[in-house]
Amino acid sequence: MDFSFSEEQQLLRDSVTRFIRQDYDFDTRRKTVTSSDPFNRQYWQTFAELGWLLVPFCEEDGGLGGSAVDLMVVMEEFGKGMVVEPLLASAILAGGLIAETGSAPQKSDWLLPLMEGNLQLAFAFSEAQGRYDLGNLATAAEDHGDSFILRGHKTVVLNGGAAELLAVSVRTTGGVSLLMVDASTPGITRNSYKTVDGHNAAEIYFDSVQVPRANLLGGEGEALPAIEKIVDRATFAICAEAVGAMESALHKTVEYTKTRKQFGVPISSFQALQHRMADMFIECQQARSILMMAAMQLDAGNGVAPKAVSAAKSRIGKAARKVGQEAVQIHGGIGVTDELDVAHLFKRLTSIQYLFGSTDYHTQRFMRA
Amino acid sequence: MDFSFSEEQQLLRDSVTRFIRQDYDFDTRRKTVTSSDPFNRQYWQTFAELGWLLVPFCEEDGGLGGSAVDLMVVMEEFGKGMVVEPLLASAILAGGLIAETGSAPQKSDWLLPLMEGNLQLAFAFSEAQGRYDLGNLATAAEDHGDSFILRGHKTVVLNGGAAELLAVSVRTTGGVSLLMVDASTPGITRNSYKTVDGHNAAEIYFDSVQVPRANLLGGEGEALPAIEKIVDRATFAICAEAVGAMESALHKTVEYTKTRKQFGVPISSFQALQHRMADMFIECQQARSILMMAAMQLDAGNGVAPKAVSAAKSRIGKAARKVGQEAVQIHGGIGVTDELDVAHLFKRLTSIQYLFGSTDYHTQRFMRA
Amino acid sequence: MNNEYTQAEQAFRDEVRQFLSENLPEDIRRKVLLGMHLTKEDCVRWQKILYRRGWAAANWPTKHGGTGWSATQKSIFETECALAGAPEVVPFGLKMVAPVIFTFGSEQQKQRFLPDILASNVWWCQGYSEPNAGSDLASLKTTAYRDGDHYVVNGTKTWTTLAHYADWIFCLVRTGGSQGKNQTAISFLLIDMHTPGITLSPILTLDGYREVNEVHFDNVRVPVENRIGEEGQGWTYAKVLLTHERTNIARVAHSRCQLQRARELAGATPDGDTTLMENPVFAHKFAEIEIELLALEYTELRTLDAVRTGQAPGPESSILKIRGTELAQSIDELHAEIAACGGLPYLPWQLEEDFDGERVATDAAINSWLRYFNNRKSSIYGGSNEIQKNIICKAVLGL
Amino acid sequence: MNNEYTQAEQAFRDEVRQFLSENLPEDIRRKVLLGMHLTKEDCVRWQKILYRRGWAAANWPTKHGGTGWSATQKSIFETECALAGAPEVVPFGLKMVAPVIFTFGSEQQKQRFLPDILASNVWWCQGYSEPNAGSDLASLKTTAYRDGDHYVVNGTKTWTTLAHYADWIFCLVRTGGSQGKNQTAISFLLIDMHTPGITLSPILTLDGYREVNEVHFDNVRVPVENRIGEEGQGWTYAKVLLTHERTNIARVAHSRCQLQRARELAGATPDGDTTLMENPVFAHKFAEIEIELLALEYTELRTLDAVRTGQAPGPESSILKIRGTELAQSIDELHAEIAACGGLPYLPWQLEEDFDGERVATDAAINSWLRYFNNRKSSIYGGSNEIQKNIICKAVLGL
Repeated sequence: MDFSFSEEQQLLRDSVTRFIRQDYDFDTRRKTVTSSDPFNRQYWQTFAELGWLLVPFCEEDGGLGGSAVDLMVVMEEFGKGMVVEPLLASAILAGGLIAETGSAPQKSDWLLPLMEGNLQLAFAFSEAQGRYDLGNLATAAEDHGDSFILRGHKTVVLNGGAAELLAVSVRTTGGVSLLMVDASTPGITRNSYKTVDGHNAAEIYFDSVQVPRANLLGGEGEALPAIEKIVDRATFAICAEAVGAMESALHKTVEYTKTRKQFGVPISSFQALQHRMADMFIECQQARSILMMAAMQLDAGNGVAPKAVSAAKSRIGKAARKVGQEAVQIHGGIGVTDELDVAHLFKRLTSIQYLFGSTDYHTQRFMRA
Repeated sequence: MDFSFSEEQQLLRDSVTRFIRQDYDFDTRRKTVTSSDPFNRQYWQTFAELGWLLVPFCEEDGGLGGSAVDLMVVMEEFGKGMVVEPLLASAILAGGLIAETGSAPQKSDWLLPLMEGNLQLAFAFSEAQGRYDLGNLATAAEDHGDSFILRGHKTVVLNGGAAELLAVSVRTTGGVSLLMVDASTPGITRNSYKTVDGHNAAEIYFDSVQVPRANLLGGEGEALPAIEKIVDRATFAICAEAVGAMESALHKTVEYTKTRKQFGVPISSFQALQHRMADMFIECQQARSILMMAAMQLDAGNGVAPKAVSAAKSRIGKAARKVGQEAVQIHGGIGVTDELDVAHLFKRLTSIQYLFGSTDYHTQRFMRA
Repeated sequence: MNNEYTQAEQAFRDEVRQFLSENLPEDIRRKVLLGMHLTKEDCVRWQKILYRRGWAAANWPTKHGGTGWSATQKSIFETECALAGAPEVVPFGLKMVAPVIFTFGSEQQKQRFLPDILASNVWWCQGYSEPNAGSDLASLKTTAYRDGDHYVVNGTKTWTTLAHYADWIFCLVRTGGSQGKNQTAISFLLIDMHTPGITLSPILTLDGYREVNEVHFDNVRVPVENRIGEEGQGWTYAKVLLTHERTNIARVAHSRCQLQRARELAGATPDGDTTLMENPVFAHKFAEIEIELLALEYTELRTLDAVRTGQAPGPESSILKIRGTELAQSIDELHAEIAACGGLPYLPWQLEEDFDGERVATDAAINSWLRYFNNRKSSIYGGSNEIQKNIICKAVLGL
Repeated sequence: MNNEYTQAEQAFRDEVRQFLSENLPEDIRRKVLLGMHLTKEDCVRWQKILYRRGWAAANWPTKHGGTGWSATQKSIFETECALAGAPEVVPFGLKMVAPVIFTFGSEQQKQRFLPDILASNVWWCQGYSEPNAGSDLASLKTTAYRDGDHYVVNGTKTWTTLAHYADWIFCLVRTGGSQGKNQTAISFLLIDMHTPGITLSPILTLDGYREVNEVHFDNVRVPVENRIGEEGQGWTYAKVLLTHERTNIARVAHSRCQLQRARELAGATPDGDTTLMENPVFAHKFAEIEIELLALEYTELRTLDAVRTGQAPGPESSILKIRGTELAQSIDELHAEIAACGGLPYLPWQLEEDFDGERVATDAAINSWLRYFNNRKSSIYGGSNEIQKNIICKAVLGL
C-alpha cells in the first residue's frame, strides 16, 4: 500500500494551493458570486493555462492525468477555496461523458476546445420526478432518422447558465441515450440563476428541439452505464471537495476560538468546545481515509468502485453535516452571517450532502451494491 | 392539565422510598441476587403488608389503585433501588391478565392469594421464533373437551423460577388463548436461572401437559387484545422503572465526579464532563415527560394508549442507553466493576431497552399505530 | 394527574379556532406555512387584528390590557395559532420590554409606553448584545454618562433583530464608568430610535437576508426619565426578562406545524416506486423526531404546571431552549432533505408577493434550504445552548 | 497512491491462511468466534504454536527472534488471524514489556527475559494504574525505597489484567520519596510475582468475570538488577510503551470478524415475515457501521504508511483508540440487539467446555450481552477516550 502522491501530483497540488492563496481570497470570490456573471471567466483561462483542465483526462485523449487521485488533488484544494468555476460541471461531468463514450471526431470537436478553455459544457440530467435515479427520465428524444426531436425539462443544471453545449440524458426507444445539444438551438429556453453556494445553474426547457444524429454520444439506448460511471467520478470529486472544505472549516474554527474571548478568556480554553473540535478532527480524518479508499478503488478500475464511492459519499456526507454545523455553532453569532467564510463553507458542505444522492441514499446504495 | 400526585399517591411514594432507603441497600440486594433463592421472600411479604401488591388492581377487584400513575409511582422507586422482587411478572403481568379477563371465581381463586402475598405467578409468553410478536406462537393447546393438552417451549419466563401458577399464551384452533397452568402439573420441566440484572427467570417446557378447561382465561381464541393491553401496561411499568434508574445513575455520577480527583482537581470541574452530564439530565427529563404522557393516555383509556406506550418505550429506551453508557464511562474503571451499583443500573437499563420490544421495534410500532 | 381539557378549555379552543378561520389573512397564512420572512406590514396587520379581539397580550396582567389567560389557555392559543398558520408574536415589545415596564417601570412609563405596545403602534427592538460580548452579556461596553437631565450614550449594539423596523430600542448600558463593577453598574434605558446619533449597519445572515443589524450610538442624548427603575439595577431587570424569554422558546406548536407540513411534502415526493414518506429509513427518522416533539411538549406542559402551582420557571427551562431549538433545526433539516437539490437555487425573490417571473422548483423547496441555513441561529441566540448547559450544570446539578 | 498487494504480499497472505487452517485448534477457534474469555491454557497453547512457526513476535527486531515483517505484512497477519478466529496475542509480555526490555534494558536483562517471553513460558502482567490514579498515571503512589541491593516496594496496583495468571509484573514505582517531583522520580521495575509480600484481590467486572485484580505490595524486596534503565527515568520508558499500545488498538480485523458474524446471526434471526438482516432500519444501522469500519481501516493503513515512511505514529493514533473502541462497542451492541432477550439469562458456565447441563438459548445469545457489558471497559482503559481527546486537542489542534 502506498498513500503518497507522485511528484507530478505534488506539483499540481502546490500550483492549486498557490492560486487559492494568492488569487482566490474570500472577497474576490464574493465579487464573482454576487456578480451577474456565472463565474470568473478570466480564472477559467488561468485554469486552462495552468493545465488544470487537462487533469480529468487521460493522455490518449490529450489530457494529463485522468486518475481519481489526480482529481482528488485538485478538488480538495478547490474545496478549501470554495471555487465556483465549473471544473466539475464542464470538465468532470460533461467532458467525462465525452471522454468515456465519444467517437474520435466528437472528442476532437468538443474535448480539445474544452481543455483549451474555449468551450463551456454542462450535463443536463436531473429531473424533478427522478430524485436521485439517473435512469428515471421524462425527457424524451424522438427518432426522426437523421435527427432527434427533444422534449422535456431539466432542473438545476450545473453550469447551465454558461454552457454553450449541453450533454442531455434522454429516453429513446432503446433506453437511455446521451445527446450533445448546442445551447443556442431553437426551442431551448433557459432560466439561469445562482445557487445558494455561489455556483451557476439553470432550468432548461426543450420544446421540440432538433438535434443531429451525429450528436449522439455512444450507442443509442446504451448510455446509462457510462452516465453512472461518470456521475460516480463526479460524486467522488465533490467528496474530495468536501474533505478540503471540512479541513478549512476546522482550521478556521480552531483559530477563531484562540482569539475570541468570553468571560475574560479565549473560548479555546473551554474543554467542552475542545472536545467537540477533537470530534470534528476525527470526522475530518475518517472522511479523508474513506476518500482515499474510494480513490484507490476507482483507480483500480474493478467492480467495487460504485460501492466504494457510495461508502465515501455516505461517510463524508455525515462528516460534512457535523463539521459544518459545529463550525457555525462554535463561531456563535458571527457564524450565521454572510460576511464569514465559514458560513459559506457550511452552505457548500450542505449542497454536497445532497448533490448526486443524499447520505441516506448512498448508504442504501452501498448496502445493495 | 394536572401533573401533581394525589395524596394517596404521595403517601405510596413515601412508603416505597422509605423501604428502598432503609431496607434495600446495594449490599442487601446483592445477597439476594447471588443467593439460590429467586428473590427475597420476606420482602415479598413486606410488599403484601404495605399494600403494594394491591396497587396494580382496581377497587372492584379488591385492589387499591390500578391506574397507570399508581404503577408509575411504585415502579420509579423500584427502579432507583433495582428491586428484583417480581411485582412486574407476578402482579402486573400475570395478575393483570387475570384481572383483565378472568371470571369472578378465577379472580377469587388467584387474585386474592396473589394480593395477600401467598401465590407466585408468571406469564409465559415469549418464544424464540417470535421475537417481539406476541401472537407468533408455536406453543399449542389441543382441545380435548374438558381439558387442553399443551405442548411447547416458553423462553425467558420472568419469575419462571418461583411461579406456582403460570399464565401461558397458546395457539388454539380459534386463535390465541390464555391458560392458567399449575406449575407442578406432570409434563412441565423448568430450567431456572438468574438474569444478568439479578431477576429470576426460567425456560419452561410443556410436554403433553393436561390443563382443565376451567383454567381458560377469557374466551377461547380471543386473548390477543387482552395480552397486548397488559403487555402495554407492563411496558409502561418498566419505562417508569427506567426513569427511576436513570435518575439514580445521573445522581450517583454527579456525586462521584465531585469527589473523584484527577490531575489534582475533582473531575466535576472538567467542562467536557459537565456538558455530558447536562445532556444526561436533559435525557432524564425528556424521559420523564414522555412517561407522564403515556401515563395520562393509559388512564384516559382511549385508543391512543398503544401508540403512547410505544412512543414512551422508544424514547426512554434511547435515554436509557445513553444515560447508562455515560454513567459507566464517566465513572471510569470503577464503572465497569461488579462492586459498583452504577454498573448494575446500567445492566438493568440495558434489559429494559429490549424487554417487550426494542427501541427500534417500538419506534416502528409508533409509526404504524 | 390527568391531561384532559375542561369543558371551558374546550370551548375556548373552539373559540380560538373559529376566530382564526375567520380572521387570519390568507396571504399571511401562506407565508407562515412556507416559513417565509414576514414584512413589517404583515406582522403589524396580524398583531392589530389580535389587538382588536383583545388577544394581543397573553402574558400581561389584565389591568394593562392582558388576557388574564391561564397557562393552559395560553398553550391552547399558541397551539391553535401555529396549526392555523398564524405568525408568531414579534416578541420585542409585547413579550420582552413590556414585562420589564409593567414590573419595574414608573407609573408614568407604564402610561406612556404600554398602550402603544399593546396596539402595535410602536415597534421595539432589543439592545443587549455587543460585538465583543456574545454569551458574556455582563461584559458590555456601551456607556451612558450623566449630563444634567440626560444620559449621553456611546457604543455599539449588535445582532439587533429588525432594528430597521424599530421605533424604539431597550438597551443595557454601563452607567458606572470604567471603575464600576461589572453587574452593578448596568442600567436599563429606553431609547427613541429617531434620536440624533443613532445609525444602523445591516448584517446579512447566511441566507442573504437582512434580519439583524449593528446599532451605533454616537453621543446619543437620552432623557433620564427613560431609565427603568434605579441606576445600576439594569442587570437585575434583564435577568428576569431573560427567564421570560426562555419559557416561550420551546416553540412546540410551531414545530408541530412544520412537522405536519413535512409529512405532507414527503408524502408527495417521489422516491423510487413509492414516496419519501414511505422510505423506511426516512420514516424512522421522522418518527424519532415526532416522538422527541411529544416529549418536549410534555416538558413544556410540566414547566407550565410548575408555574401554575406557584413555582417559578427554574433553570430547568434551559431544557426547553436547548431541545426546542435542536428539534426545530432537525425539522428544518427534514425539509431540506425533502427538497433535496430543489433547494439549491438561490431565488428568495420568487417568494415575494410581487414576483412575476418564471417560477423555479416549488416555493417550499426554494425556501427550505434558506430556512435551514437561517435557523442555525436559534441554537446561538437567546443565550447559546452551551450557556444553557452551563446553567443546568451550575444551578441544577450543582457542578 | 495505490492499494494493491505485491505478489510477495499475496504469497505471504496465502502462507498465513494455510498455516491457520492447519494449525488453529478448533476449540479455541469456537471460543474466539463467540467472543468468549479464553483460559490461560488456551492462550499459551496458541502462542506456542505461533512460536514454533517463528511468528510469535511480529513487532520485535529479528535479532531477538522477531519476524522482521513490514507494516503491511503485520496488517495481513492480523487480519487473517482475526478472520480465521485465532486469539489476539496476550499483549503484556510480547507487546508491552518486551519492547521496553529490548529498547532500554541491559544486555543481561535481554538474555534473561526475552527468550521466555518469546516462547510464552512466562506470563507477564502490567502494574501501572493505582486506585487513586486512573487517567492521571503520573500521580502514582507505590513507593520503592532502596535497601542495599534491593528496592523495598509498598503500595497497590489496580486493574491488573489477568494478574492471577502472571509469573512476573512490570511496575511503575516512585523512587524519589515524597520530595521527588512527579515524573522524574518514577522507576520501572520487573517483579517476580512469587516474591513474598505480594497478594492479589480479584475485581469482578460487571459481567461477573474475574479479569482484573488489585495487586498489593507489602515490603516486597526486588533486586536492583531488575530495574530497567536508570532510576527516575521510568516515566520516559512508559510513555514510549503507551504509544506502542495505542497503535494496535484499532482492532480493525477483530471488528470485521465480529461484524461478519453479526451479519450471519441477523440473517438467521426471524423478524416478522423475514429476517432481522432484512429489516431496513437494522440494515441501515449495520451499513453505517460497516462504512465506519472501512474508514477506520484506512485510517489505520494511513498510520502504518506514515510509520513506513519514517514518521513516528503521532498523536493522530489517538483516533485509532477512540474510534476503534467506539466501533467495537457498537458492533457489540448489534450483537446484543440480535440476541435481544436471549441475552438476559446469566449463564456464563454454559460456555465452558465441561458444561454438561441443559443449554438455554444459543451460546451466541448468552455471551452477547456479557460481551457488550464487559467491553464498556475498552473506552476507559489504555488512556480513556477523554484523555485521547485531550491529546488531540493539545498535540494536534494546539488548544
